[in-house]
Amino acid sequence: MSASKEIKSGDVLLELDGIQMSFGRVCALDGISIKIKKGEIHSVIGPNGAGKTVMMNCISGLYNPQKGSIHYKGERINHLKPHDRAKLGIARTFQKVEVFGGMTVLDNIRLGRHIHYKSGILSGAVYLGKTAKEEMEHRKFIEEEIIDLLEIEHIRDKPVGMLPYGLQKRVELGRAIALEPELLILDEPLAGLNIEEVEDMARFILDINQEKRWKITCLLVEHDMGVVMDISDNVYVLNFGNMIVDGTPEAVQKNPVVIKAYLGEEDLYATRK
Amino acid sequence: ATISVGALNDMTGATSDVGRDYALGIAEAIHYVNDTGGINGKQIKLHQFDYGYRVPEALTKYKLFQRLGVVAVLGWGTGDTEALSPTVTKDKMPYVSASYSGHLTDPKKTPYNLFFASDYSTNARAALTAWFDKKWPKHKDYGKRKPRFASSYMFASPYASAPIKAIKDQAGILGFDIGPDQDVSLFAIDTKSQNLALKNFKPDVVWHGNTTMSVSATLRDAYSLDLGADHIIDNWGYDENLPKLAAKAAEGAMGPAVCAFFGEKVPGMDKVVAYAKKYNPGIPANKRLIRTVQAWADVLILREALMRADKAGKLDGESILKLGFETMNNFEIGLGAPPVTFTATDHRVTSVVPVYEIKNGKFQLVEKVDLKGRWPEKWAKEWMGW
Amino acid sequence: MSTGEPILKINNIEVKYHEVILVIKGFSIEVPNGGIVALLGANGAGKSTTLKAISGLLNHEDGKVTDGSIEFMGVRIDRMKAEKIAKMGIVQVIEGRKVFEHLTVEENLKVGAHMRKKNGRDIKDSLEMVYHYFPRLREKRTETAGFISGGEQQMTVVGRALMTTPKLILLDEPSMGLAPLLIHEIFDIVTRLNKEENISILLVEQNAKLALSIAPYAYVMENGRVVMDDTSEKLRENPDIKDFYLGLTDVGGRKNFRDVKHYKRRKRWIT
Amino acid sequence: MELFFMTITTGVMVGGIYALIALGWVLIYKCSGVLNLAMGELTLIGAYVSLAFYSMGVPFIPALLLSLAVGFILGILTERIFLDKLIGEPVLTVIMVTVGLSFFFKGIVELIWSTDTRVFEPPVFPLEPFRFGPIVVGQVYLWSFVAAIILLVIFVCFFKYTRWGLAMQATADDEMAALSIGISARFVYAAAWAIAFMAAGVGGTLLGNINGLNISVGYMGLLVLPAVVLGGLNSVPGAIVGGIAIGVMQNLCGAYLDQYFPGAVKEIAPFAFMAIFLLFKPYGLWGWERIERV
Amino acid sequence: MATTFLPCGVYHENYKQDQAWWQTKFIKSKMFLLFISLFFIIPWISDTYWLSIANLIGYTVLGALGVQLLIGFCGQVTLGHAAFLAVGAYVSTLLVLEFPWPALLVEWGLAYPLSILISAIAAGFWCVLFGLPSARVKGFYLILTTMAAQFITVDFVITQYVSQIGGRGQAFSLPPGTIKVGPWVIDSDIKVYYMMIVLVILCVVGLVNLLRSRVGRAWVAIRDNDISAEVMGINIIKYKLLAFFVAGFIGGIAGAVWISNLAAISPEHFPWFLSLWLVGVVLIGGAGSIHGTIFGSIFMVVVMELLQMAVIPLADTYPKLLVDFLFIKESAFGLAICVFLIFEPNGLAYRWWQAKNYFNLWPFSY
Ligand SMILES: Nc1ncnc2c1ncn2[C@@H]1O[C@H](COP(=O)(O)OP(=O)(O)OP(=O)(O)O)[C@@H](O)[C@H]1O
Ligand SMILES: Nc1ncnc2c1ncn2[C@@H]1O[C@H](COP(=O)(O)OP(=O)(O)OP(=O)(O)O)[C@@H](O)[C@H]1O
Ligand SMILES: [Mg+2]
Ligand SMILES: [Mg+2]
Repeated sequence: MSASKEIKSGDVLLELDGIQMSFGRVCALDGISIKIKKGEIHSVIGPNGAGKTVMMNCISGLYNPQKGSIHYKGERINHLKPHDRAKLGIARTFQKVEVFGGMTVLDNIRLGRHIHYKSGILSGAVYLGKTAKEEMEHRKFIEEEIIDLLEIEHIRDKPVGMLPYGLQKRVELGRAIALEPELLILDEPLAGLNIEEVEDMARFILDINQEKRWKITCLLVEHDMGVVMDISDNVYVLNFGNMIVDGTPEAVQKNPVVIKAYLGEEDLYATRK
Repeated sequence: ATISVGALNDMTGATSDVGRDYALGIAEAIHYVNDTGGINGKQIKLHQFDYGYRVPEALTKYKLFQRLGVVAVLGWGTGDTEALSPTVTKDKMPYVSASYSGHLTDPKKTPYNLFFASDYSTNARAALTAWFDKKWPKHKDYGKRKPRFASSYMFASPYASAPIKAIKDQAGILGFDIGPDQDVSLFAIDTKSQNLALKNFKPDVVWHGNTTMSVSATLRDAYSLDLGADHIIDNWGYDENLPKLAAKAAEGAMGPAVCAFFGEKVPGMDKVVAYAKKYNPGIPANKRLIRTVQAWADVLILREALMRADKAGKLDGESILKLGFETMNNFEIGLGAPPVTFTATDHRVTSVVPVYEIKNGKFQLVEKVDLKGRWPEKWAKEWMGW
Repeated sequence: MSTGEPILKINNIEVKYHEVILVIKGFSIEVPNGGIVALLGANGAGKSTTLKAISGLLNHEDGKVTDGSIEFMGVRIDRMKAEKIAKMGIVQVIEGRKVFEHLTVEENLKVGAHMRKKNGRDIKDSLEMVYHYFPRLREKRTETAGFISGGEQQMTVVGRALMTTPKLILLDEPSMGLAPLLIHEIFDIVTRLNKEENISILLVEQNAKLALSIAPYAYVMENGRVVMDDTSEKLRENPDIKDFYLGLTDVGGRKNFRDVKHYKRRKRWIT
Repeated sequence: MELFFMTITTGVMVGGIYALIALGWVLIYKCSGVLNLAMGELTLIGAYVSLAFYSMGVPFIPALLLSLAVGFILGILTERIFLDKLIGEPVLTVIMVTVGLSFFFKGIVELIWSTDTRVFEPPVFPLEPFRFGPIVVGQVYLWSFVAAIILLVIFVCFFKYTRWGLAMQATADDEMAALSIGISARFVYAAAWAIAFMAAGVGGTLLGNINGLNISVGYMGLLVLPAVVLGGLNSVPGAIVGGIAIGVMQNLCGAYLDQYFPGAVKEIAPFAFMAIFLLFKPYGLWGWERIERV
Repeated sequence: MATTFLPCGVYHENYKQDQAWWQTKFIKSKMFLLFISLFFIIPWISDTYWLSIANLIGYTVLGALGVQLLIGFCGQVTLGHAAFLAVGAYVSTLLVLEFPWPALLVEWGLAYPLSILISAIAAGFWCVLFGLPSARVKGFYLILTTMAAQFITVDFVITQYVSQIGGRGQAFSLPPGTIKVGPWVIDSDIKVYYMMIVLVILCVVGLVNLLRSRVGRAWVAIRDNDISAEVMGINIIKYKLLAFFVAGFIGGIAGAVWISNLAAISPEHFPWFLSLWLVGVVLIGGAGSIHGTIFGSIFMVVVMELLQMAVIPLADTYPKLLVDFLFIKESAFGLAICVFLIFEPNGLAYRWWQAKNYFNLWPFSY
């Protein structure tokens, strides 16, 4: 993270320009361009199979788009591998939870901080001095900043694989923010949660976006319109790989194309009311 | 009082085709020794183990022998015998093995390794010489060109590779063209590619250094691929099973025998046959092999050495070697084995090797080759210990 | 509620994972023949575990029903093997979008018809039905299921369950990750299956509002126990349910997520 | 040149037998995701059983059929006794059980038939070779090849045109999901083991006819693993192509490479080659790729 | 199964305590007892036979640790680990026998310890070489490349070439007195035992430490979910190769140490069977658990020994048994593995974990 330059809030943090990605015959993204400003929450919505996840994968480096460029803080990052992009400060969560099932919650979050640890293999094997000290410092950070925030004290020593789905999602969020990213991609963080947990999760997202400690820019993919419309600064609507609308939540809600393709006629906040 | 003797045998490993019969022979021969008065009245307690032809297993079993307090070991394979040889020398443990490796015949290096037979290198030289004497003159190309020789054996097996240097040396002496070696595993049953490679060289005679199992497979493939060469086979690949397994493909194959075949009419054979029947009645006589006889011969020289040392009053390793083995001079064990001579400077027992040929599934003597007689100088110095 | 004997009766069961982790205790519910029953509850309450206990898949995760009994149409099934239970007519839609990743979408659906007596036309019709409900799947039918989008996988899984002709479907969060438009579709399908084919349904769903709208009766679970069960109308009126499962404020309107209070607001039922 | 053609022909012929054994691997992998490391021993058992019948005086074809029946029964038994209880356990554990089984079977075979080479007596196929111009082919090889190909066709059809084909693939993909829609994993596994046992048995019998039979036939069972990997662990046509390719390669290496790297090149070459090949095609020619989609 | 529940009434007041190795007094004293018994009681009460078994267990632990790391912690299936033990053993043997050590080093008994280090590094790199395909090859396809490691290294390079060095045929002899550590000539089981136990402890502690630090977490993450590990900033190729290096390194130590117990070393010490055996140790002990490795080693070695012990006295009455002994041993052993895994598919460590939780939660479990 230190290598990249600091940018002010309000500047463009991430820019996609004309991204095109197809798999064989399927064109999953067709010339998508977006600009995300630092400090905001942007959301991507669209029907199933519209290409939202593919877009996130392009940003985090799991897919390489055939056309178009990705700029992060003004630098082109198309050629970077996923782990290098993580070092630049891009973190993400996944649509189906992708936690490390065999590790404890604490270890999962520690792993999120991987890039901030310094100790190597030799000092690790000896585990005295530097490594021990370092472990302790990070532990403090994790406990005070993340576990407290996400309210998962009671499960910190349990293997994540045994936790219920909702908590796994929360751990995944914890792991992602442990990286102290500047850009956080959230792929359906609310799926499978009940209303109470949705409220909690929405709160967390707002917190990490707004609190001085974090100030993380968020890119959110969600089907839960209530949350999307309430918390985002800007909404993109994808359909079959095309960007059909892009604007403020209010504008998007009223757009007839969006209503027809995605939201459905009868009521706007279909999921929860 | 009893005397403990250890025996390491292969009843299940890569050489079990010949090893099992040998193991039975060892046990029967020890019974015979005990029945006929033991070692000056002391009975022998035999600790016999199967080690599956695996060096590591042999090492562990050797440790076990030490704990059991054996005075001598009846060993088996070349790999393990050679691996143990420095330890055996240090421990002063007489080690009578079924490995007739030439490397073990130099008392300066391996004083405690002993066996009753002509060594592999001598056998190989003799077999090649016999082919050169008897078969090559009958060949249609005789006199027109040099004969071509190739060998086929398991490179990685110390047993199979032991005589290779010697036989190539002999081929050089006799004026052969030497072709590429072929690697055939001791367990091989598919040797097509080796035979095809040989076919490319068109050898007149091929040396087979393995045991019966893989030799028979190689002969069969040579036959079905129409190789058209003669075969000479090392002692441990040349026994009563070969014509059974390879059938027609074994016709004409030549090889050395270090003693009489099972049941042949030679002095002492009646005992061998009788004990085989008595202790292993389940195995019919026509399934027993020359290996039993070889086992008897090894046991009998050990008995002789133990008796001589015991008479002299000491049964430790050094006396068994110095007062036992090294006092034998043209000692006759019968069983068609050569008279045995060990000296303090030479542990090669004999230089005369009978070479046989398979005719209609039966063994026929071709020639008795006397290497010392033919190449006395080389025998005395150059050929010692390899 | 419909008449007659309940098709499924769970009697005071206790479930343990790895022989030491107790997750369900003293749990009883009933599913009436031809009815829909919803099972609500917070994360980790043990809803999925309950469904797995019924379908016998629990064994597969080293879990066990250690006490109580489960009866299906009068037969005890809590000791049976999963495939036997499936043969008796219980099909579960597992959570987590478990498609057969390497098969194509259409093959996935066809595998669903495995238990049916071979009848080509019949299977074709069912395929048509699934494609009718999920037109998106028709477009994707030759794609490898592992590569389609999350929502499409969810459709595939639900579609696959429709292809079986069960007596009882255990649905674990069918609406998860589906676009708003489709969620209604799914619930329509569920009601139609229930009405037209007379399939009983045990529904686990986080979207309490929708679940209560199609299921006449519901149970609320917490910590491996049933803490409340009643008809849907009654539950909808219950202030706790309103607050925690329907997200309604006291005034009745929807609250803005930006206004959610910061302090810990979780309410625990006394168990 | 003659050497070259002869090497290729023998390679193809032996390859046919390898393909049969490879098919056994593939079947078991295809429906349970398990690498059956006991495959070599299945080959061994099949071969010895038919040899035993043959030595009792049963003619060759009935002896082979009898051994197929025995293989079928043994397959079912093995599955029922050992593998049935492991449904749902980690795949690696199941693989280790197949390793245990391989020791067990091997020990039993050695106990019954000991370690010597045995031959089919009287020979089933005459020792005299066929000659096609300069090319000489052992009769055994030719007939084995023909038999192998016929059997392969039968197996392939069976899997293509019965409804269990799909069910097997589904089970391999996700056992839990397969169970949840009522596919009997037990049945699938039992069928796969029975068929693998039979395929291996035929392969072993044919191998045994070439130069006789000893426990190194079991090693051949292992040697076909590169063939399986070449085709892709779960591709039936892949097993066939792989088997033949490996047969050819082995013979080519034996005939040509051996001069430069003396020693057991023939046995090593397929493994070395495949280790490199996998770098370019990590899932063999037609194997299922791991789906890495998040 | 990493979690354990603390006994009732035990709480941690700070993170340091929570991350410490031995969290309660009770565990500390247990460890102390273990230490005492390993260093004093066991050598004191056992005769050479039992010591040699203890050595075999130690060797198995060392050999299996690398396999455990690869299979249990990094998710890379390996079926060729014996190759790396072989590299370790051969490099150190060659160094001891053929390398022109300065007389001083030999005198101080440093030649052998140094050769252990060098051979461990060599084995580590050799392991990395065969780990390279893991960058692309996943799952069971990796089995093939590791098997290739076994066959190429042991059956080809070592058997055909290395073991022919110096015209030795097959086995390198290490007659008694060749191996010297400091002032001690390693020539008895008890000396081997002490050397072994020190190395086992060092390796186990080192590995455990690694596993709770940055590198080890990265490994486990790769095992559990390599895609998300990559997205979290882990260079998976680098860490996989690192795992192969460490596994090979420990394997190299195992091989190099083992030669001190042997009179000769041959390729047959490292057959494919040994690779399978090591995997068996890991699975029987429980994948993903270090103490599982130790349990597994003890179990496997003891089962083998018991089979052996059962047969030798019986052989007096049934001589036939001795002939068929290896077969019987082999099949009984195979059967033992099968039966064990059928009843305990998750290994001994899992049972241990269950029991521990049971007692920790007892008597107020719920
Ligand atoms: N690796 C891939 N190979 C082939 N096709 C792919 C791949 N990844 C995505 N696709 C295709 O791209 C399309 C878009 O998928 P994507 O996952 O982005 O949808 P989505 O918008 O996230 O939908 P959902 O809301 O259901 O998650 C899908 O229809 C899928 O078939
Ligand atoms: N395989 C397992 N091993 C151990 N514990 C488990 C396992 N699976 C689930 N659990 C535990 O069982 C409890 C119930 O889990 P379950 O998945 O049934 O909850 P759920 O109600 O379905 O939650 P969700 O709404 O998140 O799906 C949880 O506390 C979880 O930790
Ligand atoms: Mg998506
Ligand atoms: Mg659930």
